[in-house]
Amino acid sequence: MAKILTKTVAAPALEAREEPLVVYSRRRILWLRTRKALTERYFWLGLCGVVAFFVGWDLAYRFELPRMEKLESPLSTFREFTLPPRGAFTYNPALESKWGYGIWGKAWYTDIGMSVWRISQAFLWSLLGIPLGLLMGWKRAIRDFVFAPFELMRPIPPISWVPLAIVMFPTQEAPIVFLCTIASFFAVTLNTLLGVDSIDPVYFRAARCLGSSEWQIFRHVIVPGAMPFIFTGMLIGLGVAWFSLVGGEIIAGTWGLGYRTMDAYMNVATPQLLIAMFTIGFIGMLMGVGLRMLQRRVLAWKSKTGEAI
Amino acid sequence: MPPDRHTGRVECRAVTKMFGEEWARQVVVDDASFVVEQGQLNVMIGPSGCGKSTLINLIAGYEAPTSGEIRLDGERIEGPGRDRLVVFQETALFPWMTSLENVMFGPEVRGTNRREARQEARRLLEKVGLKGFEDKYPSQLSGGMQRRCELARALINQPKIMLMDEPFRGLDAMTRELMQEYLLRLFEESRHTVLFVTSELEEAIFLADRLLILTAKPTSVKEVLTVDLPRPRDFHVLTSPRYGELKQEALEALYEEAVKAFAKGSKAAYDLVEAFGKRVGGG
Amino acid sequence: MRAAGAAKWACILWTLVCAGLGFFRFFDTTFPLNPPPGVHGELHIALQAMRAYRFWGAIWLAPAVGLLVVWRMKREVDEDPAVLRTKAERRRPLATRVRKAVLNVHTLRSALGVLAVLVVWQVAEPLGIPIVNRIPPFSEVVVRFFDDRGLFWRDKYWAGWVISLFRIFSGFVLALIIGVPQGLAWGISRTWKAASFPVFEIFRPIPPLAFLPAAIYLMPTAELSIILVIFLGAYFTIVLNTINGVYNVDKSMQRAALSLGAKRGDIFWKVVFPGTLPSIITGATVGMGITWMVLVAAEMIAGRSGIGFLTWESYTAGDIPQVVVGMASMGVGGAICSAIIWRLGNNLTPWRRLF
Amino acid sequence: MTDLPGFLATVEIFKDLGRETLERIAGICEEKRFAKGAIVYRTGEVPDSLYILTRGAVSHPSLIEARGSTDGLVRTPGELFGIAAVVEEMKRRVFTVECLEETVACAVNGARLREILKMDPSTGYIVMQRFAGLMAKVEGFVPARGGGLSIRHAGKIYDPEGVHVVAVEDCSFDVAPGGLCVVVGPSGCGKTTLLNTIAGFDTLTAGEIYLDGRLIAAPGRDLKPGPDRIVVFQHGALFPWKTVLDNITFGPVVQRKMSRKEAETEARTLMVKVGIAGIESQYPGEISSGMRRRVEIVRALINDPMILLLDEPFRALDALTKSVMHEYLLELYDLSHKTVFFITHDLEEAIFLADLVVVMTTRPGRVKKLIAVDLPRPRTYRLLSSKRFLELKQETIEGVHEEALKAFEAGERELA
Repeated sequence: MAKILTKTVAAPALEAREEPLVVYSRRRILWLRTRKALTERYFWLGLCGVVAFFVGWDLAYRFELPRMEKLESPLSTFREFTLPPRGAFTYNPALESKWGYGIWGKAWYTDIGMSVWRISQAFLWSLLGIPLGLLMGWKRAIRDFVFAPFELMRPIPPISWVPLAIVMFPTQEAPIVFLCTIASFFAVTLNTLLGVDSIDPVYFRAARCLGSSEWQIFRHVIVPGAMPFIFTGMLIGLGVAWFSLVGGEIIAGTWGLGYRTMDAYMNVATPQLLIAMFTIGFIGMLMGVGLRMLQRRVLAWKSKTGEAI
Repeated sequence: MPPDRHTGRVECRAVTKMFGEEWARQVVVDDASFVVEQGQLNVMIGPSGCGKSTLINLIAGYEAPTSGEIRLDGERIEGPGRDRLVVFQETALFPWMTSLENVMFGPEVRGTNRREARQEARRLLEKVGLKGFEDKYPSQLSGGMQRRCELARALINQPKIMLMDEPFRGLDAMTRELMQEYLLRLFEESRHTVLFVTSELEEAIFLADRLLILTAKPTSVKEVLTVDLPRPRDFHVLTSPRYGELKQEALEALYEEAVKAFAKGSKAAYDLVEAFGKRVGGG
Repeated sequence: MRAAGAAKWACILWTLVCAGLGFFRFFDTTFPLNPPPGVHGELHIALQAMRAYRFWGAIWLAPAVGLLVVWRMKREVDEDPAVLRTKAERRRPLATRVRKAVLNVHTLRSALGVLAVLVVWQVAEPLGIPIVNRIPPFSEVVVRFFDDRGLFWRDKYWAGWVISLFRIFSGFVLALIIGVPQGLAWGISRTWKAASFPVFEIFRPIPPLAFLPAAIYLMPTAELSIILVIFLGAYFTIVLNTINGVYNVDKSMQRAALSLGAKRGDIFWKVVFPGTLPSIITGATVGMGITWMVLVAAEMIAGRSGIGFLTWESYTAGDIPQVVVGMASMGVGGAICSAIIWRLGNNLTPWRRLF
Repeated sequence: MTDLPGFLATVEIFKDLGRETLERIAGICEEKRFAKGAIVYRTGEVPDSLYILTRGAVSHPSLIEARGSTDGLVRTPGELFGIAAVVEEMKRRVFTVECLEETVACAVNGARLREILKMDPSTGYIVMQRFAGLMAKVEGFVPARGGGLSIRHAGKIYDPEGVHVVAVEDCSFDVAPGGLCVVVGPSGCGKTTLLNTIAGFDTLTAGEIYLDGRLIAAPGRDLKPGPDRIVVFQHGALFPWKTVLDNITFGPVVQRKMSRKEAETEARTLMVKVGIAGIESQYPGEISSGMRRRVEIVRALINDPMILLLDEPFRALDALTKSVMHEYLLELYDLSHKTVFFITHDLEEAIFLADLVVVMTTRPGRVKKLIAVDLPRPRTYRLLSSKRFLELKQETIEGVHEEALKAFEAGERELA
């Protein structure tokens, strides 16, 4: 910066940042931000929207609207979820859950454990799709060979693999894990391939210009360039894996949240059914959030420049 | 048919505009008061990222000023309206309509019958030199042609004032020169009031009758330069000595603003300060 | 251009008429409030549906093809470079064009790839590749499909197709009819979105299949519960994509329309809606993919007929090659439906194809 | 060797050195024998000792092949080679030395020779000057400035059987080694196509292009783009996922010419020299567009290419940053003496930068006019208002304007 002429105006240093009018401490900003969010109309509107939905559901159950007799009200479901089973603390019949399927019972935790264990196994297996996608994007020959069979098998709905999976794998767990892997494998591979295609050809030319061999182009341009799409692929893969996990467990599973919904349907335990449904939704979302945080750390070059990931 | 002579005068009095919550309040326009003369080509220039576009949005009526007022021919400006034509930085043609439909959008929305609107649209497209490109989608046109189609679309409403926010930014050098000449022809023929925003100094002086130099963020009008180059102008005027003097004068004013903007840490101003430092200092 | 336009609209109208009559002939038997009980109930409906569609299909075919040919021939094409290229190519004799398209190295390689997979599948049993050898070889599957007792000659199979397509069609159209306006409404008015979007958010991450038991409770007939689950499958995707579409409509376009004097109504119909159309179409295509996934499971569990149920039925009967046939036909079905939606969408947005 | 100091005195460069300095030099002299065809040192390897030929003959094989003749390249007894050991800047001009026949040379360690010469205040420095003069002489007939580009009737047709778009037609001109050539033309006049064929991204359908006599582009000959001709792209091609330092060191590391540590130190020195120090650890997304453009040019220069190809690099920048980049490019050009092939839309920029301006017509791109710009170098911005510059501008503006109008009417869009 020394070259800048010190004419009438002295050239200030590079780091001077623009300060807002009044400087607030970090904690104060946090408080102001929450206060603003709370006083905003939209927050309350959303809240009463949700409350209205559940109250409506409860009233429908109470007034025996047609077809609602089996669908218990959310209140009793919540009660089931939070209250301990019979005999855990007190013997007061009012303070106990009929099926004990909730925070206190063991069943809920084992179901979550089984489902998450199957999903993570399947997710790891489906990560095989990333190298396959990258190779297909890299070499036209590999792409020609692999893409046609891949495209033929992709539209087959994952859950139609259930009978075949049961036949193929002798054990109890393997068919379900295979099912989820198949589902997310196709999503991950396709998105990685799209990621490689989305890389601007200018970067390939620049790399080749700088004298890099084919393998170095793969390592330095294709892999980092396709990263954003690989993460979207993983996210979609996760969603579809959950999707087919439920299907697989309903038909072929013993433990797990999907099985629980079907089992609850069999012996008409609606609270159990609803608890299982909402837990599936919640855990699915949690895993998605976790993946996004990982993405923000890995793609530092994208998040730093403020572009939407 | 050009609008009658005395309309198209914009007056801004102590206009300020603030964004964001009070803990991260950002003042973008700070008590800017200036007058856009009617029948003249006024050009606004300032260091990039100094809130020029916000000023244009305020005049176009997309955003209301936090305080102060803007008057067009006496009445306050409430919302966007037909009497103020706006041309944006990136083309705002509707990609799903052909160029003819784009130009007919104005009259159609006003309710004139389609046959009359179609004739008028064809006449205007011919005037801007897009004959034979009527049923092409904007994506099939080149940069210059998209700009001309957008101009035609706005002119069909006979606006009182034309607001142009760096319309030739994305074009390459030659198309830009041709479009500048084209705009001058259009202006000299119909004498609309034009408010043109740019960050290129050569373009500003080449087009302007009055040059408004803006300060760094928060923006206000720092200086008004009258450009007395002869009309009708063509690219030969670029090599005249008077042009050089005007350019030097504007450059001095702009330099102080660029340094202030740079002190506030704007990336774009960094290049400007270094560029100018090298020029005046090193030269 | 006139003849082409007339031919196009005549073809569309004719198709709608035939589909309507076919549907109407079949409709009164589809949703009796209390369907005949047991397996034959739904199968009986499916068989009637199949016969109705076959009859009206035959009547529809000849004139529709004629009109289509007229439309393609008469269509004037503007001299856009992309079209120029196709016109230039069309000048070359058909044989070379076909030879160039089919015999080029890429298609040969992909054919080789598919062949390799088939060979591995076929040879897996004798060679004893650990997992794959449990799958019946390709030849056995094909034979099972085309031999005299095979599905190809059975009415059950084609009726299964019709009832499955009917469920997909009704579930998907319902999702479109409710989802798109919902997405647009949420995209435009923030208050409406603030009020009802959280409820939507609660149910969005739940896989539609988890709704199946609840749907069976809620809906009177098993048929409707399947359609509800299919509806949910497509609904979430379509709504989300529509909302993204509304948000991605370029702000400067809305402002340009405003300064051209457009009122709120014009802005919606002439700027916001066409702007969101591309993302609605992508949402619909993805939604169609998901509906096929849901259909399979729903039929396996709740349905009595349809391709999914056929697959499950042949599994319970221990006939694995027929299971593979069911899977393959579902794959083909899914692919065809997605392709149809994608092509329909592209026709609706001609400007998108050009750059 | 009997009277070594005596022999040294006869060597032309040590002519009037003092007796005792000669003895000291003779003290550190050791005799070396080389068989026929032996290689004394190779290109790029910096010799650590100076060789004074006593018997036999030595030559530079690679230079002979490049220049096609051996005049002035064969060393006879009494002459020197391995001057790089003594003179610092000669490092990059080192070429393989091969013995044509049985030779004997006495080797003097360069560094110790310099100390001895420094100890002798009076004539020591004169000898050093002679060494520098010898370097300039050597540079004279050693073609230090490679990168001469000659384009013979180049033609390019896209999709010959299909739409048959003729992008470039029969275009031929020469760029002197170390010259700066700028191609000017409206959009769609085939200048990017020309650049792509030189860089090796596209194949030519007619004519040939030579770089330093070597054929680099011809129909049907798909040459790989190499580090000897590096392109700086229009919208910038810095890898957004690598930091600035990794971007710059990408070339040498990937070609395995330098280790990572070496490349980083070289990159840092080059960045300091060029004035963009301090942004090593930032990502390209975080720095201003002018700065990005500079990093990209440094990334090209670190690989020491024969020719630098610039595809409208300053188009996306605003006017004042563009003027900075012009001066900056000229500084780098004087510093590195690389041949530069520059394409642009802006006529003023072309005349200001170039030694040779090539004006192209709209599609099909033909050479409309060749203008040799004889403005003095180094060029400063005051040149823009000088009389000669305006004359040159007047001369070309009609032609270019006419082409631009034609393109403007036909709605030409960038094809390549």
